[in-house]
Amino acid sequence: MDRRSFLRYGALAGTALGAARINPDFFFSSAFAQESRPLVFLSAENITGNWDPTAHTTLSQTNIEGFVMGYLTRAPMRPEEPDKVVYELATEITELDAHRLQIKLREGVTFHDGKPFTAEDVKATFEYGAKLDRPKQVYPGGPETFSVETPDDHTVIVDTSKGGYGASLFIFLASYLPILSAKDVAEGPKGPLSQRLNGTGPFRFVEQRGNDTVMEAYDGYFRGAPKVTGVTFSFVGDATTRMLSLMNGQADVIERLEPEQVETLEARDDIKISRLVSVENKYLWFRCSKPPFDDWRVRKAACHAIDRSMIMEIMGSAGEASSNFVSPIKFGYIDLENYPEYNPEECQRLLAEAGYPNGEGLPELEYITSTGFYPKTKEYGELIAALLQEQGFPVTLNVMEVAAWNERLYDRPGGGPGHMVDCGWATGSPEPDLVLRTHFHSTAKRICGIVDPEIDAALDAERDAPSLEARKESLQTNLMPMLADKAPALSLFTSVLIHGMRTNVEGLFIYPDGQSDASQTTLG
Amino acid sequence: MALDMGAAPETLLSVRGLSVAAGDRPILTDISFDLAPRSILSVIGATGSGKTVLARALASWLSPPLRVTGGRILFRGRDLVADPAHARSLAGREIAYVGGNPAGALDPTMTVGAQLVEKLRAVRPDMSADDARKKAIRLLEAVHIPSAQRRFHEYPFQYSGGMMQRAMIVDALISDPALLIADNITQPLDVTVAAQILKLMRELNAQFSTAILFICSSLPVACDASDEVMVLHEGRVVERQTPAALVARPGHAYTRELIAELPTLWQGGENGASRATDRERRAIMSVRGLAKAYEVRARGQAGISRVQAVRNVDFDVFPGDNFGVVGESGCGKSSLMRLLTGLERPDAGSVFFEGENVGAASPKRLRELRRRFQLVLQDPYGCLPPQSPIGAILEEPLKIHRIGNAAERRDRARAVMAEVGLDDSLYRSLPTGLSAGQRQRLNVARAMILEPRLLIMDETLSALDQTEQGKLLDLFDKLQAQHGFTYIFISHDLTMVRRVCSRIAVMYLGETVEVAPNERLFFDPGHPYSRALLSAAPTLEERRYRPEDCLLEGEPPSPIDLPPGCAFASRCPHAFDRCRTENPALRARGGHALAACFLNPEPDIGLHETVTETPHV
Amino acid sequence: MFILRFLARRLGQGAIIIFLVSALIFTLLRVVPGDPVRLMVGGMAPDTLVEEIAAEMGLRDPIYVQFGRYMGKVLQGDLGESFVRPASGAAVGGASFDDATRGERAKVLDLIAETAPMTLQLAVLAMVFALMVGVPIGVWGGLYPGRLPDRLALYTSSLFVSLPNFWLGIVLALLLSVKLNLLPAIGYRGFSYTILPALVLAVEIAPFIIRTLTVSVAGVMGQTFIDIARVRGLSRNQIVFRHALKNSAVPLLNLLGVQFSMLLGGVLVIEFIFDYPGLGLLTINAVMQRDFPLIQGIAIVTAAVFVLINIAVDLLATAIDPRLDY
Amino acid sequence: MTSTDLPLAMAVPETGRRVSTRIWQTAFASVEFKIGLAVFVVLLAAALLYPELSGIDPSKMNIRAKLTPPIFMGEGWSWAHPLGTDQLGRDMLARALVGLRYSLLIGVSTTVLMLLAGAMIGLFSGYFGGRTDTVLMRLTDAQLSIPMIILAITILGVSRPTIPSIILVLGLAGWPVYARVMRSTVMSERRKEYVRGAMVLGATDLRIMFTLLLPLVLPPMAFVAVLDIARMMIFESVLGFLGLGVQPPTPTFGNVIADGRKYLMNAWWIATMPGVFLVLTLTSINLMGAALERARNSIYGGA
Repeated sequence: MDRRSFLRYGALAGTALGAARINPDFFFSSAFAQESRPLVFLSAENITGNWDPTAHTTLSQTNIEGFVMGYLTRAPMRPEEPDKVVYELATEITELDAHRLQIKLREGVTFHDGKPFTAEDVKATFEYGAKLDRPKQVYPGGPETFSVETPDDHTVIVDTSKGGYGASLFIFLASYLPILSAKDVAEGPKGPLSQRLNGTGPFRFVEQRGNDTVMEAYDGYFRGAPKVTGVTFSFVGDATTRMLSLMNGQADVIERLEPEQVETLEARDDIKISRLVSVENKYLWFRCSKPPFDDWRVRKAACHAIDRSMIMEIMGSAGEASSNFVSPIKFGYIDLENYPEYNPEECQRLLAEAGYPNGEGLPELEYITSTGFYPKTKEYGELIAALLQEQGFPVTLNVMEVAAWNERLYDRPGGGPGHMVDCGWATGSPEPDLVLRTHFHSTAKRICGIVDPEIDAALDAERDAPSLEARKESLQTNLMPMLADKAPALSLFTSVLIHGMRTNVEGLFIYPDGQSDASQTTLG
Repeated sequence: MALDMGAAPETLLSVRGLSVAAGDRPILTDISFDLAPRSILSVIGATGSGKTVLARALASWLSPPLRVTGGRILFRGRDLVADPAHARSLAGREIAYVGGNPAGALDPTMTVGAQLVEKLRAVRPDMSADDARKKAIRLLEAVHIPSAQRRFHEYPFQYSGGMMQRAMIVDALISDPALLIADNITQPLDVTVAAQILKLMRELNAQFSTAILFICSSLPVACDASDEVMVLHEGRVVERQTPAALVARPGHAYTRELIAELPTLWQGGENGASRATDRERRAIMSVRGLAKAYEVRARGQAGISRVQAVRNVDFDVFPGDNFGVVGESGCGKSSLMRLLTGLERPDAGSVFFEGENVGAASPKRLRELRRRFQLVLQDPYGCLPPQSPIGAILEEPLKIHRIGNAAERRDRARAVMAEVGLDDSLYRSLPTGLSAGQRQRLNVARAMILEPRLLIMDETLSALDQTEQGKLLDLFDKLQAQHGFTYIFISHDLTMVRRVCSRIAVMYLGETVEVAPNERLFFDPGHPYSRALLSAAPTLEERRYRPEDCLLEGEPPSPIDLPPGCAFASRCPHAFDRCRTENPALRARGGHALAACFLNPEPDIGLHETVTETPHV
Repeated sequence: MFILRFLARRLGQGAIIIFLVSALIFTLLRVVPGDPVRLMVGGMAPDTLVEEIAAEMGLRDPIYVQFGRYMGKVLQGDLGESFVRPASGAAVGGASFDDATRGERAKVLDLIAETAPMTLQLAVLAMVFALMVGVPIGVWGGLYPGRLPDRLALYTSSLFVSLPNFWLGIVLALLLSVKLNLLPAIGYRGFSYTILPALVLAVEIAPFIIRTLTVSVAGVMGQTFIDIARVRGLSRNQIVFRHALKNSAVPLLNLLGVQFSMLLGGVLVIEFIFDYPGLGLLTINAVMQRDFPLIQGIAIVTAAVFVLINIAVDLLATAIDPRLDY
Repeated sequence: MTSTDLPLAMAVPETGRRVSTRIWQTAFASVEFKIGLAVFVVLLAAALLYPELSGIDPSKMNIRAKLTPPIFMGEGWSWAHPLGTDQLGRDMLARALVGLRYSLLIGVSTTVLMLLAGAMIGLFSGYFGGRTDTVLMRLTDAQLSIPMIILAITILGVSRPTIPSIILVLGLAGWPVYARVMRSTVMSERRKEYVRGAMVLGATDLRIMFTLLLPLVLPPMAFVAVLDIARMMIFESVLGFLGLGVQPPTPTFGNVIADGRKYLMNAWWIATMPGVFLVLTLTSINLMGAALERARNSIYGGA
């Protein structure tokens, strides 16, 4: 057989093999769902890859914890009754005195790995979570500022006398801290805590497959096994892809809808919309640890250059006007008079005073934002860039994919990347400190990197206020006005969380921070 | 022409008043002739006389804008013009056609055998593939293709020109046609190969009883090949006679003029011998033991093989000489030209131009030498830069060697144009509008403008027809008289060399087998190959040497694996054992003639020093 | 045997090409601004720590040393680890600098091996569609140069080549999938999800097939052996299908060879639009997330596949046309 | 004589004019070329004149008038914005036309860069052959084997893309095709006799390459390059679509269509309208290019 025919037969064999590789499943598989299958939830943000709830402040991962972990209490925070509390792992919380809080725990609850839930788990969670080295700084103070006793397996007493602040702070925290198993905590941050989630919630964590977090119904859930067989929580970075998936039935629930998308989806009868005012405010964070935004006058000038009413026009139904650093449904909210308004003259005056008359001398500023996660970030990013350029700020907008934006978001020694970053902050409890202390206290300064003793003092004063009334007074008259003046960041508006769902999805309760309770959900 | 209705039964083909036009321009007018079965009729005419159109008309292969405007073609009594469907069904079956371009006749991606079988089974559907294959191989052997069995599975590009033409003849005859139309089939072939094809045609005509219509452009070839010759002139049949009668008593004035124009080899007429050669002065160019081989990756086989294009070339050229280099294709003529002009460096031996070794000169020195010897190329259309006007082409050499300023260069160019007979108005226009003859004149002018002393003509005249060749030869004489040029003519046309050259070297497979003065070569050739060349040369004269006793059947050996001994041994009727073992060197035969053949008597004095007349300085 | 020698030589040349490609991309990624270590470490790492990790990973050595080490590993099939993606392959970001999970990252080779078959399936289907459309129009146009079929071939190829694939993708997704709900568009849950992206890709390839065929078929039909074949007694169908098509196949084959790199370009964009989990989407995310080892790995793998495809095309071409000798 | 004496072998009329003018004339005679040219001229004029004449600033935001539909959409349209406005209220027609300007600028300059770079490399590689040829050709293969898009997004992905850097990257990735075409043409021309004739006259290699071969071989290649202008425009818009092209606020087809993708459901004109302009421009260029390529092939016999 000479080389000609050898080549020819070889080629024919090759194509035959190739044809077999394409699988014969050629028919159009029906895109519509059967009945008993997992709920598919499309998330707009990626996860960090480290499952320890105290090691991250990424919203999507907090949403996953909502399905898997158990909480002492839950705060529905509906505008009509903002401070209503639903008991979950705790059965009763009573203030023994200003510095001692007693929590009664529910009995007969077990973790997904079989360990029964007892007081030692709550004690281990509080003491581990309060450590200053934990990225998620949500406790009023370090472990040394409070002590936890467990008189019996189902009672926990928190004594904050050492820290000098009221134990009532823990009431609000109770609906925000996922309770970890003491066994996991014992093995420290590098142990099983970071490999997988182990909680007492209605769904058990199975595995991370690519961008999908796979969870399965946990039959031992103390309120009864959930009706859906599980939840698949998938990260899909592109808003249009999420919407198309909902429209042709590939997804059951999607989050972060844009006003235009709402218009389209409302017109369809197989889809319903859920709108609720969230605990999340969208901020323009200044990198306060490096020039030029280490000078508060330049920061204030930038705030005066921005016309927030135009931003509201862009946000449409997805934005709620607010002029404070926390969401209206948070404890202590008030519309601040001295909150910076659009005032070009004031902006130019401050710039001149700071040594940059109409912007000359300012270095090239980089404004980093993401696309596909929060609604309209690119649109109002371009608007803000244009408004700042009008006043002389040499700003260039850098729009990045969500994961790359997450990598550049947080502050670093020497100042985080860029000069201004767009980011939202949602914390599932009425507690304002979860935002103010985490961002503006020099021990945490998560994004803006501000180090200002006056602000630290105001924060401590408000935290140590003897009663709720005194605390509200201190917040509204001392801390918040000071923040409005120093403007380490500018809160643009409060997000309105809009979710889209198939009509056959019943009984899904969505909290204002984005978490949702699918224990009673059915796919009709 | 009388209109006899019923053509005689035994006439195979009768053409009555056939006229063909291209658009509204008539090509053939009122052609009428008969062709009996088994007879060979040749059709002769100058370029543009419509020979090929006639061939295509008969093969019912006219494509627009050509169309038949009148007359009938009766094939076995049925009119092909009136019934095109019948005509098409005959194509390839009863009427076969072999064209003049064998190289492009078959599909390059299929083996020759497969295409022969495909054609046979297309025209004879009932025949099985196996029978068809056997018949094809039998026919390939009939046309003397060596090892036909192996050749059957080879591809068209592995066939030489001659062999492919034989394959196409097989393709035509494989369906036992009644009529074979051969349209200029020998034109692209070498003289010796063409002679063998003509011999083959005669054999096949006898064996297959196929009538042959033989179209060709040279009268001698026509006379050798056919029983009757029909002369075509400006689309009309002017004469039809047997070859002997035609030569003896040409009827029509045009035929007489055609015969008169034919150069003769041996009979009188002005020839190069009469030119005086100035022997005493130093040779302007001497070539000693020149050799050059090229590395070629042979098709299909692994490894690289070496083609010895030029093996051992020796000759001297004296000032005022018209030195001829003659040989068939593949004998190394063009490789020799590249070595003479310094375009390539020889592997061995040396080329002395006025005492200086061109082969070893540095590139800069070589460029200066270029001013004193120049080359005129073969293809009139390919050798001129296609986009520059004539004036610029002529001034280019002057610019390269930085001679004079713009004005002087323009005057020099105009002067040279006048000298070669190009009209001054052509100075601005592009060469694309010139005829072949004018283009060659421009080439000569370009070579002359540097006032060289030696001009090498590489097949310069072979692309021109008879009359144009004559005019250019006169031009060369005039220029030689005025400027004292020395010419080297490289050619395969013996008649031109006979007319022009004073001394001639004959080359065969890279070697100079004979160097001799004009008269001596044509009347007393010293080498059997020279004699074979003369025997195959087409001429009307009475032949001095008959091809049968000069040349054996078969093709020249391939230059890659050359046989030991004399390269011509395999085809030489007089070869004996010594010829097949030892390669004879050039040796003197007296009267400044040399030949490399053992048949010549052994000279008494030492070999080498007599090789050249004067020891080179 | 001839083929072994041919393969040896071509694979040798291929190796050089792949070496050149990886050298080019490697230096590009190192020379261009943006410090890969800062990105890999991420989070709030102090500069001192960044320097320490960089030194430990050898990223501060001269480029050619790094490249030598990298190529050494590549030869053993280890294309290094992705900067960003954890072993599960999810797109992650935002964890703090000293985070333990940053340790085990996904192997580049596994990520590519996972996604390559999907892209192959899309590419093959697209090529099938393109040939189904391109070959008939191209051959028909070539057989009647200057007349209606040729005009049709010209207009279709001019229009198809003018449709940017991303725009066409969006419009088709809008029409076919969402409005008419005929074809599923987004993501991948079965073979039917490959059809729409393959259609868009085919529109990008077809014009070149049409143009090459019209030119080569018209060219072959003009050659002497086709003209003479009629007089030799062969029927028109025999001439066209056996001889003309075979001779015009070689230019088409050469085109398909070069077409591969264009195909991958198109696949990249289309997978991004349709969120089709193939090599293209992986590449885009790799670049968006500045995942250098992954980008490098993909460049090397695609270069290797391109070399192999070209060798296959050349082999096939010699099988068809014996005159070609490589 | 051979069949060339056949009157039917109608050689292309041997006019005196230069080959390139003949190619222009043959191309111009075809109807495709006329249609293509007409459409192209109209679009070019609109792109250069409309934004200035109408005084509409393509980047001026008018949030209240966001998402106004184009005039043919029944209700809600306005003459001020014939093609409607985008998500920030900017005029779509002005943005599409300014986008066309950038696209053409990048498309043409990239093609010129590719043509020259590829021609030079192909010229040297084709003329000298041997080692230079293998080295240059291996380089071309290596360049060809990196898919254009991976090279582009790698470079643009890591550094901030500017117009010159985009032109360089696209040019860098596109030259091998020209190098190959030039090499094969030069190789076949080099074997022809007029080159040997020039050598014998004593011309140096450089002189032969640049005064003899280049003017002969470059024009036909330049005609084919017209087709590449369209290809490069598409590539520029693909880069823009991936966010790696010209950065906002400069409007180019790529980033305008990318933004529009989110509003496909209810403001589909944001994504589709600029695309229509792009497709019209590209089709006109491709028609002209195809006509030129055919003319070149008919005169050069498909060199």
